[in-house]
Amino acid sequence: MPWLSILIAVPVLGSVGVALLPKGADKLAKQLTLAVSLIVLGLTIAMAVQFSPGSTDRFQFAETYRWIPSFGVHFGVGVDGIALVLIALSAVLVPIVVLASWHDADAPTAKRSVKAYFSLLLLLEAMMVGVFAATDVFLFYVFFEAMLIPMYFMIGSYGGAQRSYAAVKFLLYSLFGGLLMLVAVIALYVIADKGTFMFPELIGAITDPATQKWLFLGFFIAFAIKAPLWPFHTWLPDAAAQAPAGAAVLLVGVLDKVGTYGMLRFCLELFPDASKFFTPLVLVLSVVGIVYGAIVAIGQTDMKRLIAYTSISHFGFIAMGVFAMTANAASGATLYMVNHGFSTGALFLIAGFLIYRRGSHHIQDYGGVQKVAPVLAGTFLVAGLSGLALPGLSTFVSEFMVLIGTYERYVVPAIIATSGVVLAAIYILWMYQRVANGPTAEKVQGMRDLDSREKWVIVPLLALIVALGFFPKPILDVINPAVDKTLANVSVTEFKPAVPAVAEPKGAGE
Amino acid sequence: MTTHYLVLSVLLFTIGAVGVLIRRNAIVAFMCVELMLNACNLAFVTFARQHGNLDGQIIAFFVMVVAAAEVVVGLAIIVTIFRTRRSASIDDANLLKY
Amino acid sequence: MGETITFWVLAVVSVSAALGLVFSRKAVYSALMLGAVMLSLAVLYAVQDAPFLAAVQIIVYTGAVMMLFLFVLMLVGVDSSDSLVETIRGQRLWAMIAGLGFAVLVALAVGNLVVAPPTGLAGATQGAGGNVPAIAELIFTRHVFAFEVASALLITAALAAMVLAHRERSRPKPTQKVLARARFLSDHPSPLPGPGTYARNNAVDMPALLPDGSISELSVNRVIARHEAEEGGLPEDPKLAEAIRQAVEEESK
Amino acid sequence: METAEIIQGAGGAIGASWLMIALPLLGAAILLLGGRRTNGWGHLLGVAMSLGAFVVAVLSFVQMLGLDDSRRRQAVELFDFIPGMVKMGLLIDPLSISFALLITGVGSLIHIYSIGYMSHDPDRRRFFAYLNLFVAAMLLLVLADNYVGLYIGWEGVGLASYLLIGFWQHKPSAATAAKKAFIVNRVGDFGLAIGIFTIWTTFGSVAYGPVFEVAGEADQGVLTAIGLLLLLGACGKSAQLPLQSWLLDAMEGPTPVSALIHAATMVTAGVYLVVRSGAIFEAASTAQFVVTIVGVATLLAGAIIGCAKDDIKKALAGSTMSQIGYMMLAAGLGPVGYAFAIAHLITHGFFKANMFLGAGSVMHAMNDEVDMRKYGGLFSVMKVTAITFGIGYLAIIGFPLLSGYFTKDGIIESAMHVNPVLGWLAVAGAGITGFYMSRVMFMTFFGKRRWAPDAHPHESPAVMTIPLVILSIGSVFLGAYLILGNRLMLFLAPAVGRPADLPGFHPFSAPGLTTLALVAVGAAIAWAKYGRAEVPQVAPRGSFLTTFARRDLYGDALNESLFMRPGQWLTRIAVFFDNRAVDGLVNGLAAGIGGTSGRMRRLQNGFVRSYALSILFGAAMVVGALLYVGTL
Repeated sequence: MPWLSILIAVPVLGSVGVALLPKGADKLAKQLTLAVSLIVLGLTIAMAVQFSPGSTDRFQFAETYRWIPSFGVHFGVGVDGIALVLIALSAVLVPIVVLASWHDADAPTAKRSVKAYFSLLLLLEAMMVGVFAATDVFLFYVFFEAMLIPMYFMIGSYGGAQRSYAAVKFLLYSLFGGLLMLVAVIALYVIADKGTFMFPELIGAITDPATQKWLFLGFFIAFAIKAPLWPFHTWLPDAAAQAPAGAAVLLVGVLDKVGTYGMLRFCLELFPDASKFFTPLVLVLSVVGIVYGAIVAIGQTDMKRLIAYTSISHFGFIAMGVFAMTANAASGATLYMVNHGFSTGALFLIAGFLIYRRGSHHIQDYGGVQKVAPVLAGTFLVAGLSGLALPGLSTFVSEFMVLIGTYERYVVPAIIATSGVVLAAIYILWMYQRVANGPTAEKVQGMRDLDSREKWVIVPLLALIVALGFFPKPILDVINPAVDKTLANVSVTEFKPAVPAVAEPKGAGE
Repeated sequence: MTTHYLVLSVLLFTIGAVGVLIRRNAIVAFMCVELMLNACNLAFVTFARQHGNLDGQIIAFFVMVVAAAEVVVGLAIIVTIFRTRRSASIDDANLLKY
Repeated sequence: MGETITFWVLAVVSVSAALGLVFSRKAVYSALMLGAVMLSLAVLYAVQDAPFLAAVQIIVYTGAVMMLFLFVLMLVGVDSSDSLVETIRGQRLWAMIAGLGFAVLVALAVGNLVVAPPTGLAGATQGAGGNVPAIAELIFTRHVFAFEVASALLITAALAAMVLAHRERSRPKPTQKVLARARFLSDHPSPLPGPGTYARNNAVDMPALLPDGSISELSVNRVIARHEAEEGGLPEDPKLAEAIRQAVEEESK
Repeated sequence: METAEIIQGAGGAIGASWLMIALPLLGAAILLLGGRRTNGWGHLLGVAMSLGAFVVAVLSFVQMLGLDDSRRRQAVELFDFIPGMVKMGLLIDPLSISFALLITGVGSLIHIYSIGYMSHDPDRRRFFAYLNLFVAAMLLLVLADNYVGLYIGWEGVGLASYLLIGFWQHKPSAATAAKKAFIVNRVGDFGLAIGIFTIWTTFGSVAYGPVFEVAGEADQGVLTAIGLLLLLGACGKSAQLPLQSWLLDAMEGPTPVSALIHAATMVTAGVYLVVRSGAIFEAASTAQFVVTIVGVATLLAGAIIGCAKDDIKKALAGSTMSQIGYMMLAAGLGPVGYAFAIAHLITHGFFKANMFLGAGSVMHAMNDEVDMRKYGGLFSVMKVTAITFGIGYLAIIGFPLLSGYFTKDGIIESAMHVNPVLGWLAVAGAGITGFYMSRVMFMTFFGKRRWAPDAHPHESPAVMTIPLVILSIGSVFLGAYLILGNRLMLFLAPAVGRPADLPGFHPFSAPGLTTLALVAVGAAIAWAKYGRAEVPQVAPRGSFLTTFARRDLYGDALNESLFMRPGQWLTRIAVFFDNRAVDGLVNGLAAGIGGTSGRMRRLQNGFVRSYALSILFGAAMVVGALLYVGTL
C-alpha cells in the first residue's frame, strides 16, 4: 500500500480539482478543499497507526521509483519517527487552516479568486508531505524549492498592505539559500560518486573533512535561512505579518520546520565531523537568536510581527537542540518542532481572528477584549501560555528536554537560553495585557465572540496542546528511536551523570 | 616587402575604422567600411603571394562579391531612411535605446 | 626595384586619399577619394601577381560599387555636407585612442613576425597556364559551392534593394478624369504659369508673375532657390529676390 | 540525615491520593469549559471539589498514622511523563501530607468564605475555577515525587496566582500587578529550572528518592550551586529578598486570594522546596547558611515595610513576608529547624489566613475601603471579626500560650544554638512585629471612628464569619499541639530526619523572655501612637525611615532602574537595530544592485557610433590578448 505516494497525490489531485471548479463556486471550492484535507488527515492517521516505532529498518513505508536513471535520482519516499511526526503536524494543521481562512480569501482586498487560494493551499500540503517524506536528497531539494511557489503566491496576492515586498523578499531569501544547497547537493553526488542520490547510501560517504565542511556550509546556510536563524531572519516578520493568517500558520508552522528538519536529517548525518566542527558557531547563532528574537518581540507594535519574532526565538531553541547532539536535546527539538507548529499556529489564528474583527494589526488599537469577547480572550491566553512554555502545556515538555539536553554538554548556552523563558513571559503577557486586559477600547466594544466555525478551529489545537502537555509519551516513543538512530551515525560521546543515582528507588513494593 | 604591404593594409583599415567612428553622414561612414574591406583585400592578396597559393586571391574575390551585395542593401536602407527622415545622419536614428 | 618605388608612391597616395575620404567636408569629395584609394589598390594587386583581381577591382569594385555611391549621393543630396563638429561627448578622443591602439597592436604583431621572402605565385599559376585560368580552375573545383552561394547572395541583395526602395502606392494612381475634376475643384483651374512667364527674362530661377502682378510661390524651384540664397545669385529685382528668400525660409522650417 | 525508604505501590487512601489533585483539576475544567451554564451552581461545585480533596487528605493522614514510622513514606506510581527521564509519581510522606492537609483545609475554608465574599461578582464561576486550579497545582507541587513534577506544580501555581491577582482584569493596576507577579515568579523559576538541570546532570535522575540517597557524594561546588539555584527559585515564589517586590502588588487581587495564596499556601512553597531538598542543603553548608541570611534579611525588611503601610492588606502582606523570613531562617538551620519551620508555616497559615479574611470582612463592611486611616473603632460594630482578628493578632506577635508563641520561640531558640547573631536579629524582628501588628489592630478596631461619611459598617454574613471562627480556634491551639513534646518533629522525622538531641520547649530561656519584653514594648509604643492618640486622616510626612519603608525599601525603584528601564531601552535599540542594520543590510544590497543596473542601462545610448567604438575597443583587446598569449 504505497501510503506516502498516495499522501502526496491526493492533495495534488484535490488542488487541481479545486482549480478546475467553475468561476463562481467559491463555497464549493472551500468545502472540497476541506474534504480533501480531511481525507489526507485520515490517511495520515491510518499510516501512523501502522507505523512500528521499534522496527529495525531505518525508513518505513519506503518506496523508490527510478526517476532520472542517468543521475541516479529516485522518487524515493520513506518515513522514520521524525518525518512521520512532522507529516502528522502538517496533516493536522492544513484542515484547521482551511477552516480558519474560510473568509480570508474573499476579503475585499484579495484580487485573486478564492478558488486559487485554496488550490494553492492543497498544493502546498502536497509539497509539505513530500519534503518530509523524501529519502532522496535530490527529491528533497526539489520539494524544498517547489514549496516556495505556492507560498509566494499566497503571500503575494492575498496578503496585507506590503504583500508584494514581503513575498519577493521571502522568495529571494529562500532561493538564495536554495541555490547554495543545489551546489552542495550536486557536489555531494559527484564527490560521493555512489551513482545515487538516495540518502541512506550517502550517509558517511564524504570522509575528507575539508569537503565535508564546504558541503555542510552549503546545506546549513540554506537551512539557516529557511528556519530563520539569527542573521537571516528578517524575511520572516515581513512575510508572516503580510501573509493571511492561514498562510502565516503554514509558513511558520511547517515550512520553517523544513530548515530545522534538514539540519537534523541531512547536516548531522551526512557531515558528522563538519557538524561537530561548526557546533559552537551554531550554538552561538541560536542562543543569540533566542535572546535577540525575544527582545525584539517585546518591542513590536504589530501583533503578527510580534508572533513572528517569538517563533524566531523558538527556532533558536530548536536549532540549539539539534546541534547539542544529545538524545534528549535532539528528541526535544523534534518534539519542539511539532509543539511550536500547534502553539504558534494557534497564536497566529487567534491574531487572525482579532485582526479580522478589528481590522488593525497594531496592538494599541485593542484593549479590554476580555470584557467583550471572553472566549476569544481565553483561547488567546491559553495559546499565549503555550507560547511561553507553561508546564502542563506541550511546549514546556519540548523546551525542557531541549534545555536539559543542551545542559548535558554545553552549560553556558543552556543557561543563557533559559533566560529566554523569562523574556517569553514578558512579551506574551505584555501583549495579552495590552490586548485583553484594562478598560475596553471604544473601537473594541462591538467585537463579537468566537462563532462555531472559529471554535472548531481553535479547540482541537488547544486540546492537542494540553493533551501533549500532560501525556507526551506516545509522540516521544515514536521520536526517540529515530533520534537515537540519527545520533548513532553522528557517533557522539553519550552523556554520563557525575554521581549516577540508582534510577529505581530500592524500597520493596507492598 | 610583405610586411610593408601588411602595415599599409593596417593603416588603411584603421583609417577606415576611425572614419566610421567620426563621420556622422551615413554614406561617408559606409564608404569608410568599403575602405576597410579593401584594406583586407590587400592583406589577402599579400598573403596569397607570400604563401604561394591562390586561396588568398579567391577569398579577396569573394570579399568583393559580398561587399557589392552589402553596398546594394546598405544604400537601399540609407535611401529609405532618407526618404522618411529627410536626414542621412546616423545619430538621428537613435530611438532603439534605454 | 620598380616594385618598391611603386609601392611607396601608391602607399603615400592611398593613405592620403584615405585621410581625405575621412576628413573632407563634402560627401562627393569623399567618394572620389575612395575611388583613388581603390585604383591605387588595384595597381598594388597587379604588382602582386594578381592581374585578375586588379581588373575586377577596377571594373567591378571601383566602376560599379563606387558609382552606386555617387548615385545615392545624388539622390540624397549632393551638398548635404555635415559639419565635422562632434556631437557625442568624448567620441572623437576615444575613437583616436582605440584606432591608434588597434593599429599599434596589429602593426606590432605584423612587425615581429619573421617573414621569409615571398614565394611568389609563379609555381601555382604555371600548371594552369596563367593567373586567371588557375583562379578559374580553383573556383570551379574546390570553391564551386561558395561560388553558387555568392551568386544567390547577389540575387537576394538585388531583390532586397528593390523591395526596400519600392514605394507602394497608398492611393490608386490618379486617372486623368480624377485630375481634371480635382483641378476644377481647386482654386486655380487654369494651368500654373510656367517659370519666367510674363517675366522680363525666362531663366529657370526667375519666379513667375500671376496675371495680377503678384509672384507665384509654386514656380520657385527649391533646389536652385536654396543654392542662390546661399551662393548669393539673387535677381536684382527686390520683389523677386524677396519671394525666393521667403521660399527658402519656408522650406527650411 | 537518615530518612525512611520510600515504599512502592501504596494502597488504600494513599494509593488514591492522586484524587486530591484530580478532583480540583476536574472542578476547574468543568467550570472553565462549562461557561455560562455553570454559573448557577459553579461555586458550590468548586467548594465540593476542594472539600473532596480535603477528605482524601484526611483519609491518607489517618491511614499514615496507622503505619509505623519506617513505613510512612509511600510512593504512588502514576505514568511515564518523559520516557527515560521523568516518571511522574506521588510521594506521600509526613511532610507532604501535612502540607496537603494545610492546603486543602485552609483552602476549603477560604472557598466557603469566598462564597459570601464574591456573591455579588458576575464572574464568580471563573473565580472558583481559578481557586480550584490553584489548589490542584499546589497539591501537585507538594505531592510530586520528583523535581519536574514539583516544577510543573510550581509554574501552575504561578499561573493561578497570575489569573487570580488579575481577576478584576478591567482594572489596569490589577493587570500590571498580575503580570509583574508572574514575571518575577518566572525569574525564580529560571533559577529552579537550572537547578533541576544541574541535578539531572550530576545525579542522572530528578526523583527525590534516588537523588537524596547519593546527594552527599557529589562534589561540594556543584551541590552549593544546586542549593543556591533552588534558593533563587524559593525566593521567587516565597517573595524573599531579591525577588520580593511582587508580593505587595499582589494585594490587588480579591482578599480570599490574598488569604489563600499570598498568606497560607503558595508563598510557603519556597520553604517546602528548601525543607524537601534538605539532603542537598545539608551537604552544601554554604548554601544552607545563605538560606538563613536571606531568611533574616527578609524578616527584617518585611517587618520594616509592615510598619509604614496604611493599606491593611499591604501591611498584612509585609508581615507575611517577614513571617516567611522566619520560616526560611528555620529551614536553613538544618534538621533541628525543619520541624519548627513547618510548624510555624502551618500555624501562620491559620492565623494569617484568619487575619486576611478578617481584613476582607472589614473591607466588605466598609464597602471596599482599604486605608486603615479611614477605619477606627470597629470593635463595637463588628464583634466577631474583631475578636477573631484579635486572636490572630495575639498569635502572630507571639502572645504566650497562643500558637505563634510556641513556633516563633522555637525558631528563635534553635537559631540561637546555630548562630547567635541570627538569633538576636530574629528577636529584634519579633519586637518590630509586635509594633506593627498592634498598630494595625489599634488603627482598625480601637480609637476614634474615622469612617467615610457614607460608610455604615455591619457584621459580615455567617458564611464569612464561620471560617473566621474555625481559623481562630486553629490559631489558638495548633501551636501548642504541634510543638509540645516535639510531636511534629517526631511525625516529620521519617520524611526529613531529626536532630540527635530533641530540643525540649523551655519557656523561660533568655531569648524567650527578651522576645516577650520587646513585643510588649512594641505593643505599648503602638498603643501610645495609634490606640490613644488621634490618628490623622492623611498620612503625615514621615521621617526618612518611614518614606524608606513606604517605598518598600525602594525594592521597586531598584528593580525598575536596574532591569525595567534598561530592558525597555535595550528593546528599543534591538528593534531599531533589527530594522536598520539587519534589514537595512538586505534592502541596501537590493538597492545597490538596482542602482548599478540602472547606471549600466545608460550605456545603451542609441548612437551607432558609440557601439562601433566599443567594437573597435573589443577588437583591439582581442588582438592584445592574442599578442599576450602569443608571447607567453
